[in-house]
Amino acid sequence: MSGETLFGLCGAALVGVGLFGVICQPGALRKLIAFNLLGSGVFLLFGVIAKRGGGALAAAGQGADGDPVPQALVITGLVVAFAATAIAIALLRRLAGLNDQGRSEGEPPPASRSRSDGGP
Amino acid sequence: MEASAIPTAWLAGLSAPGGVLLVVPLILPVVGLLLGLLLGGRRLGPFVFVLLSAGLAAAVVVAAAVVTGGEPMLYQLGGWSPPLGVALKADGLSVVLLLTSAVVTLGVAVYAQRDFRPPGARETRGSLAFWMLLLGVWAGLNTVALGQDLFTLFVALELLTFSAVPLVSLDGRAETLAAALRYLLFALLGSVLYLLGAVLLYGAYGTLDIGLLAVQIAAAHALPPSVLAAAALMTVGLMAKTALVPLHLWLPPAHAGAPPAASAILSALVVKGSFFLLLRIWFDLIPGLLDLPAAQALGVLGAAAILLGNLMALQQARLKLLVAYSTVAQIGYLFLIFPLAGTTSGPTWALSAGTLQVVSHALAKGSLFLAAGLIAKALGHDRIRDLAGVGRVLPITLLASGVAGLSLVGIQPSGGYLVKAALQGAAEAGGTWWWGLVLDAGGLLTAAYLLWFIGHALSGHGPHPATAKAPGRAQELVALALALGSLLLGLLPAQVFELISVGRVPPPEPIATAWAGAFHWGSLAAGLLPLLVVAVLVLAFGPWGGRRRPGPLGWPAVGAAGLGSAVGWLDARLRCWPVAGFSLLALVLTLGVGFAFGARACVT
Amino acid sequence: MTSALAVDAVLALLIFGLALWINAARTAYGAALGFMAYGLLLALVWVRLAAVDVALTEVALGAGLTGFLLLGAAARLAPDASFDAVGVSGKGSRFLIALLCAVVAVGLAAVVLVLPDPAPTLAPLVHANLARTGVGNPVTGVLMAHRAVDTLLETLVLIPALIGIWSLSSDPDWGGRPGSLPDLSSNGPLTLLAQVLPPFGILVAIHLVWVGAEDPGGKFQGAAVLAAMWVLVLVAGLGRAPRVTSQASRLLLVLGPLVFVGIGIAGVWLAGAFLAYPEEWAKPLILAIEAALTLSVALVLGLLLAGPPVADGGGVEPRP
Amino acid sequence: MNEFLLAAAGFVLVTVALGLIRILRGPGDADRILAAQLLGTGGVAAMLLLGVATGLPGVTDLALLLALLAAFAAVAFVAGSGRGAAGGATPGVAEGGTGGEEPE
Repeated sequence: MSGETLFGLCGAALVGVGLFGVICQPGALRKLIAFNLLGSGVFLLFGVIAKRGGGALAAAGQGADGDPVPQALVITGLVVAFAATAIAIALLRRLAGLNDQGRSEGEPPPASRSRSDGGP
Repeated sequence: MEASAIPTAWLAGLSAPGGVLLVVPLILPVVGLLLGLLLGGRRLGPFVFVLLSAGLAAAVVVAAAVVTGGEPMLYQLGGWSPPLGVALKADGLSVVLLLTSAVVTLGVAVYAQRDFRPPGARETRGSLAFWMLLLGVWAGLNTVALGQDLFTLFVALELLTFSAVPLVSLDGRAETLAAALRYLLFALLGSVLYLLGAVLLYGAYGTLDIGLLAVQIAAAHALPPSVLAAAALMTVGLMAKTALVPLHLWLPPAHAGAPPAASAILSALVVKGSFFLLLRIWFDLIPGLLDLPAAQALGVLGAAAILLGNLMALQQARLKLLVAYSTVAQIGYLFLIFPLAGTTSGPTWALSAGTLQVVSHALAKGSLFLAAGLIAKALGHDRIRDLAGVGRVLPITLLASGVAGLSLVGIQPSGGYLVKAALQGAAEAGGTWWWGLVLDAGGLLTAAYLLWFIGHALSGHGPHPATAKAPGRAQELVALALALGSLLLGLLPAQVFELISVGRVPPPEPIATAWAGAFHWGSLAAGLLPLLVVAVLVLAFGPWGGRRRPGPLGWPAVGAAGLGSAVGWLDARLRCWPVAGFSLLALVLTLGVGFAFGARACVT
Repeated sequence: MTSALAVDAVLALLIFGLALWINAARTAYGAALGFMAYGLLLALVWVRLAAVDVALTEVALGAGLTGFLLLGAAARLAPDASFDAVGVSGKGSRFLIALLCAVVAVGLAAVVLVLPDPAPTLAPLVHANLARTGVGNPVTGVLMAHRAVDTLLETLVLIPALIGIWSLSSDPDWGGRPGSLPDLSSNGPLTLLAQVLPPFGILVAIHLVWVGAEDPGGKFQGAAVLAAMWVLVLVAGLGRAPRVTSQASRLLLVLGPLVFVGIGIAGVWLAGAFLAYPEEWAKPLILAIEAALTLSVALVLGLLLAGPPVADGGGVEPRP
Repeated sequence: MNEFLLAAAGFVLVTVALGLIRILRGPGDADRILAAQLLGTGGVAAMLLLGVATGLPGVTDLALLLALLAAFAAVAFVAGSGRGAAGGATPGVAEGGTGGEEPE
């Protein structure tokens, strides 16, 4: 068993853990963290594929340690994932702010809020 | 395994010098997004309008070039050929999406000039956000239409999602924020699954270019596990983004809560972006999937969507929710083409029907959401039971709704009719008559809820017209124009329909001859007859009676009410997050295992 | 080789265990903390996978900025600010879902294990064509030349994302300054840190962008460092984020992508294709685009962290 | 030589893992912040060892970046536990840090 295989298995496991979290976590923030785990699992698999591709070359003495194409794509993917996280957090904070406002003004809480009271 | 040798030569032969034309639809929205941010304020709306007009012109030119050339146009960005570089490709399918998105976006842009113009000289939140996000959606769609690289398409999908989600919550109410958050999280889940599929394909073949991948996959003796797993993951991920039942949890609140112009774009175009990628995967990337029994599963889900969406639409008390659930149902029609593609008529025929449904629904649903917005604005609410009097205040709007409805129901000569005729024909040819049954039931249910709404709007007892606010005439005319476009699709010259088969194996029976003479007075009458029956039924249940009745259709039967509440319960269950998540996982596994067994059966 | 494998095994186990812990954490705050540590470990894995460029991005964006966002949100959100508790799954259904997830993960692992060997790869093709791009770092070559359109679209994606966040303000607040960052201006040590650290940060950022042409590094990593330093200054109250209507900040926002598109369009005439560079000019042009993009991306990332505008524009979150 | 460096990296990693427990379990915010700093330092050390062992270019830059961002992470902790303008190094801070807790 090589290091790449090990990390490949790890990536697959992270996908599983992330999927479970996105589906089963009670709050949106926890879902979002789990989504980031899921994404990192996918990126890790891509990194393993890059290493496998480059590893063969390095063994042949061509000096490439990894396939640069997946690596470049993972960098792009990380930036996109960050933007997604930022939007989700902004939405979440705005929603929480509105709910707080509604509570302090003595209004009945909006629908989305009353549903959330049954938390774990 | 030298990945570069075969494909480069193959592609070089296809790339035409005029291909730089393809860059224009890509650059226009990009430049628009950048300059629009600098422009801001009052000038942004007119600027977007001018840009979209130019975009429509560019799309028309590309379409003309593809049609006259008779083969797909290819362009290699940066002069690098795939697999190293990224290619753009315009075949008939891309051209149709380019044109549809340009037309609908332009219509919405005309409509929105009034709603999203800052009142004073200062820029407002809504105006900047709406116009910029509209450009973002357009940029995403154009890239989806032309992209030929799975990762570029991923970025385009995210561009689409990031632009669409804030459109949902533009009015800032807590419900719409919650809907937007739910939409975002589920859409992100969908994109990750799609990306995972792309990663596996890269691991198997060392390229992400659809053309190169298709060549190598087709050359394989049997579909390897990585391709099957990638197909399952990408299909389910894109289904989640397209909101196919049972993954539709986010759609009704998101589409019903957005401002009307945004709803029109979301329902008409955004869900089509991810569906379009599904078409690319199933028809271009791995056409072998269509022969597997698992393709039936997509059709079954489509049928479920038609029934569930229509039954739910029938029960809605609010017009915008009714229209949103109608979208859930209409998405179902899109997925009926997958089981029918393997029949004798061939995949190109099914693909044509699907593409036509994309166009027809985009126009009709865009119109219907715009009309619903005008009604809600005039009355200050959109409760269907209190719509009385709208017919007198907004005759053009109501006419637009009616015309759009004809297309959704599938009456001659609308695009919806052609879609249903094509699907019926394919179903009969393949001996699978039950798909036809679903189509008929769907049409009747659609007719029922649209008549229910129009009947209420036409009834006379209501607020005096003078109390309602008058809408902009241009806004009403846009809604009508889109609806008429959808209705008159069936009267287009036959050659237009051949556009879709550019770059594909032509079907045994040319599309043009089948659809050229589609319009008959006889079949119009045959289509209208059941409609009349439904009308009488709706009439009997009484929007004109003025009495409030408990059930959606009034008194009729405890049975109907029971069915209604059962469907409502089912829908509410399915739209719970854990249940939808469970469905998603179950679908991934079912499709994956189904593909694997099907592929093995094919080989042996 | 055995100790290498042992290190890899320790890393893989640590990461998997930490992911499990993050999912099981009692509080969102704890989970966010765990996620920051997770990013650090992941960076180590990227080094083991010979992807230093990715490791840099992971440290700067994945662990640094994302962690900052998550921690801030976890600390500020009311404990029950979950939108979706409806239908929270019971024990039985959680078990069922966990089972399905495990099956998906095992299936995925099986698929990864049977991927073809030797692995198909574009590495030789990239290396053969690297000279034509003028840069020595293959990852930068891929990002800026071979797949320039992805990079262009990606920087573009950040703009609707930012507009989306800005759109989450209320109408009267439009024209204000971003207000989601915490205000720690009364914290003495932090003020000192915010005065001392940014100069170093700026140097590191410039270094990363500059060496990115030949060695691991590049605009995204540099921009993330710049954004982190800027946020530090904002949090310490030593500076204020620009108003959302500020024309200067908008100009800076679109500068990088505009330069990119402009050079790309010029490529149609000068090099025969959109997003192509004339061969002898490739390196200076790529460096120019990288420099402009660094500034724009840094500003976008910082503004994404700073959140929607609030009316008084003090950079202080309105107290509930 | 490489074997030795890798073994050392492994040892540092195990140390880091022990520190991790402190971050995750707390109990106080101060414990967490200090443990996180330890994690940062350990990470830098492990990174350098791994980098030298595998002979990759750019790993020193990575360690530099990590050291820089460890300071930023500390700010994130403080900001996270500070609860807005009312923050500051007061005993109330620790209480605020548990503000993210979900109801049991």
